[in-house]
Amino acid sequence: MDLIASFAASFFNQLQSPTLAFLIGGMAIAAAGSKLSIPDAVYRFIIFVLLMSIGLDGGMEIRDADLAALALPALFAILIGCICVLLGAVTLARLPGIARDDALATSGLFGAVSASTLAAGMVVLDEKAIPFEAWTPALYPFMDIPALVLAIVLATLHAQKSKGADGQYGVGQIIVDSLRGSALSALILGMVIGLLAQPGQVYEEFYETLFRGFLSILMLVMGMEAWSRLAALRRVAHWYMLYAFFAPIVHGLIGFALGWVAHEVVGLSPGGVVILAVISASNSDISGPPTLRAGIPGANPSSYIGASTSIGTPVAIALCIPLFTTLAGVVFAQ
Amino acid sequence: MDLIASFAASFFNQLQSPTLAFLIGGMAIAAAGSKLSIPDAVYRFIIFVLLMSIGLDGGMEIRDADLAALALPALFAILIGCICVLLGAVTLARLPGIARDDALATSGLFGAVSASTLAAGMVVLDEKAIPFEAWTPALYPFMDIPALVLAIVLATLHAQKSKGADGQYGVGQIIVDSLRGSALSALILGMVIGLLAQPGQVYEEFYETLFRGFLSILMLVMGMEAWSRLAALRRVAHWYMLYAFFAPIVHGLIGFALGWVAHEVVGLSPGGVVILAVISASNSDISGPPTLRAGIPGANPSSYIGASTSIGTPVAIALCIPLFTTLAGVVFAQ
Amino acid sequence: MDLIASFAASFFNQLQSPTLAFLIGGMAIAAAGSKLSIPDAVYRFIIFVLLMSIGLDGGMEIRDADLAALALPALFAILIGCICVLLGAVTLARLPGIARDDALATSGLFGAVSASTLAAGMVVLDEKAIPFEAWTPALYPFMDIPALVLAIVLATLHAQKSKGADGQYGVGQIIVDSLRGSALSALILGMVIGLLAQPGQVYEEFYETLFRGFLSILMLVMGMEAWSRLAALRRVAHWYMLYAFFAPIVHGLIGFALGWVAHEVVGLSPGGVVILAVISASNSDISGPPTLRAGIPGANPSSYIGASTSIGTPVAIALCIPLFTTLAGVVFAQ
Amino acid sequence: MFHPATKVTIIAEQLLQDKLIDAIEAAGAKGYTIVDGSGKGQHLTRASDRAVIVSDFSIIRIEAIMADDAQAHALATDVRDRFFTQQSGIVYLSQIEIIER
Amino acid sequence: MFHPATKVTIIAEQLLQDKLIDAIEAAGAKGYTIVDGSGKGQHLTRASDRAVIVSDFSIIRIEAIMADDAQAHALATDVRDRFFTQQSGIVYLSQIEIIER
Amino acid sequence: MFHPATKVTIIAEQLLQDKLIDAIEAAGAKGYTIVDGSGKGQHLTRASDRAVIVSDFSIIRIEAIMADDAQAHALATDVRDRFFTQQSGIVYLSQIEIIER
Ligand SMILES: Nc1ncnc2c1ncn2[C@@H]1O[C@H](COP(=O)(O)O)[C@@H](O)[C@H]1O
Ligand SMILES: Nc1ncnc2c1ncn2[C@@H]1O[C@H](COP(=O)(O)O)[C@@H](O)[C@H]1O
Ligand SMILES: Nc1ncnc2c1ncn2[C@@H]1O[C@H](COP(=O)(O)O)[C@@H](O)[C@H]1O
Ligand code: NA
Ligand code: NA
Ligand code: NA
Repeated sequence: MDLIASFAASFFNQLQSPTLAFLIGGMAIAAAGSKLSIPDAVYRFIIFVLLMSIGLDGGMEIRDADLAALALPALFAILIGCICVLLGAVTLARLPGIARDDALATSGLFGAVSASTLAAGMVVLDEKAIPFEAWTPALYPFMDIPALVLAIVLATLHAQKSKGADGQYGVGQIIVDSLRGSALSALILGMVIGLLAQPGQVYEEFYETLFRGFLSILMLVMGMEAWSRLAALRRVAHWYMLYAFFAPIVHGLIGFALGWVAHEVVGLSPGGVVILAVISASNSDISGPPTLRAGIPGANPSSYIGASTSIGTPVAIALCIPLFTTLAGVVFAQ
Repeated sequence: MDLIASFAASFFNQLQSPTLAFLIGGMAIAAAGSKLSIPDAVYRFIIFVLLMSIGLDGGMEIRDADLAALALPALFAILIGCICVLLGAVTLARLPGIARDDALATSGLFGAVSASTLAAGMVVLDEKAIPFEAWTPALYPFMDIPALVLAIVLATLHAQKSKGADGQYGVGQIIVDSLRGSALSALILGMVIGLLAQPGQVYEEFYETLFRGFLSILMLVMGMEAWSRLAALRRVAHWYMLYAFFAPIVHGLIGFALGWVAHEVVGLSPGGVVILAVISASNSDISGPPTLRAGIPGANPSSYIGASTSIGTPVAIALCIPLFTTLAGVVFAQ
Repeated sequence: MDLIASFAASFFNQLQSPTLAFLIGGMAIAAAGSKLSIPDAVYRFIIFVLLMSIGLDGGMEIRDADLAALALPALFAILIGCICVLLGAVTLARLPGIARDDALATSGLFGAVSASTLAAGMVVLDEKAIPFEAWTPALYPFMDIPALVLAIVLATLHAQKSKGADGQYGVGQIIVDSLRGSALSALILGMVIGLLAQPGQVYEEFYETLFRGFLSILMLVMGMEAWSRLAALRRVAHWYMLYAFFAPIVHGLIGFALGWVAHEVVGLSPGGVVILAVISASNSDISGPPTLRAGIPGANPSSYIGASTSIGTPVAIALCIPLFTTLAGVVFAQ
Repeated sequence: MFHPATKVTIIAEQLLQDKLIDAIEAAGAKGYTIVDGSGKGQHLTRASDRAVIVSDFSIIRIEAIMADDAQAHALATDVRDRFFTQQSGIVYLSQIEIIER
Repeated sequence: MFHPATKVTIIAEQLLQDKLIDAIEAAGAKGYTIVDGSGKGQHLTRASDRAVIVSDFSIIRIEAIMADDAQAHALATDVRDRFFTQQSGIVYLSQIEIIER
Repeated sequence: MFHPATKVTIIAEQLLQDKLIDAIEAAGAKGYTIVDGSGKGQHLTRASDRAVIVSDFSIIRIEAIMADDAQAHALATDVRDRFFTQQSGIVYLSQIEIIER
């Protein structure tokens, strides 16, 4: 009861958060048929700056982070990525009128991670002055890659015909491709530079300064895309909508639970737990799709991209972030 | 005499204003045949940031603005928009060798509003530390839309053949299209977010920080475009040049006069009066043309776009802004 | 010995410099086959902002710089530009299996100046808190243009067939074309605005704020390009690699020597000497190639662009900047 | 395996894009490809990727491959009649050979 | 001086670009030209220059002019067989006249 | 209503753009359409929209539709002779059917 009240409060409070306001604003103007659009070049630059910024910060922090504390959450991240995909494989894939390939691709996407949701989560925690380990974003690849790998492997095992013209699309190849994707390379490059060089000044002067602003614009883009893809989604089975709505919440709760364990065992901070939950709730919007496209050519992109951008991402950002911030407040209050 | 001296002084002083320097610089390098160019994607992003910034600021202010004070200026804005178009219809349209459609489209453009001129005016007032109500940019649509609507309606009434293949282009449609234009949607979205969410931090950290710099680059683009369109303009009747030179001044004076009334009646600040005058003097460069193109397909864009970008905008920025700032100094000194 | 130790120290220290870290990072991810890429529009915007920023700063400084002190370095810059080209003409061009046109184009490129290397040098000096005259970047055109002109003239004299379809490509034309190039126009426009207007505020608020960040991204691009062009370079004579490696060092030493003279005669600051040396060591990456392409159509771009972007620029930034900063420390310590 | 087909290429201003796509789909084309561009004709000259204040006037080039030559001609005529009598744009047809999937 | 030649035009998703280029060079084409675009077909609809979350699915249009008509047909068949049975994309041929350099 | 016409397509480096346009207009074309691209030929390989240090070498594709086939051939020959003997670029012709406005 109390939780519900406090959740309601926190949620309403969220609506005041600019981060979310821009997301909703994007949907609104897209729904209104506005011709406003953010140039693709700018969008790609924004993604780069956000991930480079997260990477630099994380890299500088990892220097004096105790790696033991990092190990368990990383292990959990891998676990979560796989569990989410398996969950999809035994639920969505079993539903009537759902092609197995499509279901596996969708599960892979929802098991993987979204950079934009991660960034949004970090800013919201900042807004609420909830501290978290700056290395938590480093968990991204540990969850993202296993999810994509598992989904593709399942699809390939199941159907021989799924083997693209490019013959076997091996596990190694999948991992390499994910790491080569623009999102992960920017994140990792940032971490390495943060770890080895002294980018402190350029980070504060430039990357940190632009972070919130760029995120606000990214949220706008996400909102516009979400709406404009709904049309495509309507054409596919309604099960996708249901899955896209509930998967982030369930995945997030799993993440939160394991995060809580990490809190008890290695003292992961409450903020860190929220980040882990948010990462789990998020679904890949940049790196995932092309990897899945190449790995499961038989799957129809309209289904998994539509489900993810139109419903999954908005739910992860607008619903899950406030949900888990509130949960943390309740759980870690004692 | 004194006024002239002080105007001369203020004008020379303006030449020192970076805002103007970039505009002239843009013309200069275009005239020199420089290959320098601002990528279109960047230009569109700059426009977005400027209008979002103006909108956010305005929205946050409107919260505690007294709406009564807003009503009269808004009414005046509508009036001015219509008067300007009618003025054009009885002057430019009557001139020898001027196609009525072209004349109406041009009047519509000069009755409408330019976001860049508005932004330039705001920065110049800042430079001179002249305060103004942050909601004044909200007057933009109140002047812009009526002007475009009236121009198109006049053209449609006058000539049946003007009815585009798309049949009747109704008033409602025109209004909707204007609001859907990238410029107005960004402005309005910004206002709504500013009104409902708390974007204060992201506004100060990001939008406000970039404002002047982006404006300087926008001025550069305006200057380059102004020069590069002169060629096209030369091919059309010289009357356009005359109109494009005097219209902004006349429209601005009308705006200033009604602004003065608003000052007396509802206490619009001197800075607010200047903004109203600058808006009136400005001519639409982003939202207007496409709307007119669709609404008056018979009109030749070279004439109205040339007149506006090559002469109208430079005059509005380089001549009218200093003129009305000085005027305000003189008029509101007493 | 001591020098070597201190150089080694300074060089290792450099590796800590974010500027360099981003350059190497760029090479690394390109080598790793990352799909990360900076949109071209953003890249062009970054170049613009960097050069405009350098120009504005320089222009504001020149106001109260004593022009006599400027004259000698400018003269030296012209000298260096020509010497470098002649050096190339008597070395590279004489080597077996090297087409004279290719050799001259390459010499021209290495005699000319790189905006990115210049910017990197300025930031590194800032990082090390070594002051330098803000007008030193004004030496850029004085070295850049003569080098390009001389290279093209030599090529044209030598081979009648080199005369492009566009007939004689006169010296005047070459100079005009260089000045019209996007890099030089931005620099010069910035200087003029800095000299005549008062862009102080927009400079500090915007251009200076973005400088380091944009440079870091530019370094990334340079690194990625360097690697991706290596392939093309491998196909041309290996002499180019040797030349591309040693030319920057030799050119830089010439620049340093003449800079030292300027220090003795007109009191050019040690920082200014380093800038002169860095400019000399740099090789043109933006303005030069198109001019050379038009001026020496017979030359094969793969050779000169490859040599410059893949080896010349990295050597100039990663090797020469620390080298000359250290040298300055040693030489001007006494 | 290879079939003759007709390619309809429409070059017009961006602000007509949606209407042209409707026309193409109405005419029974199974798909279309759009590329952005710039150009010059009887009317305006358009800049390409340098900042243009009025991007809606920039040029798009749409090509639609149609199996039925008559339908293709009908599409061309329809587009011409409805748009290019008044507004900027051209349409032309070319004979190609398509390979069935 | 003018020779007949065959132009192979391939429209596909960006993520196939490298593989398609290999196929083109393997088929013996001396060169190719790529333009970015957007479009619609049996599968996805793609946005063009407005921000698209998944740019790898955006469309590219590759044209390769080949002197040998048989090679051109072979290329088209090869590309169709290896890619477009499963993935998005089309390929078509047109007869052109090229001027030797 | 439909007339045969010849389309001249020129693919070259951006830095030739102005000269090529002059040649096209001199040859009597009523208009032209340009799209940016990338490509590979005997000379350089060009990247497309990723940052390229030297954008002047990037590729443009110009097409000009001409009513008079002889003029079109003349244009192709002229362009070839004046530019493509030395510099990067190709030009080809195709027969199309244009609808009069
Ligand atoms: N003869 C032509 N060849 C190629 N493209 C043309 C031609 N005429 C017109 N266009 C294209 O069609 C657009 C509109 O032409 P117009 O309606 O004549 O202004 C121009 O901007 C060009 O891109
Ligand atoms: N009939 C067509 N005409 C022109 N382009 C087409 C056509 N069909 C498909 N395309 C292009 O090929 C891409 C992939 O088509 P599809 O594999 O059918 O989804 C589409 O996005 C279009 O760009
Ligand atoms: N066979 C070809 N097919 C299509 N485009 C070509 C061909 N050869 C050359 N090109 C284009 O023409 C440009 C210049 O070619 P080149 O002069 O051979 O380097 C290349 O970058 C390609 O874009
Ligand atoms: Na997930
Ligand atoms: Na107006
Ligand atoms: Na040099």
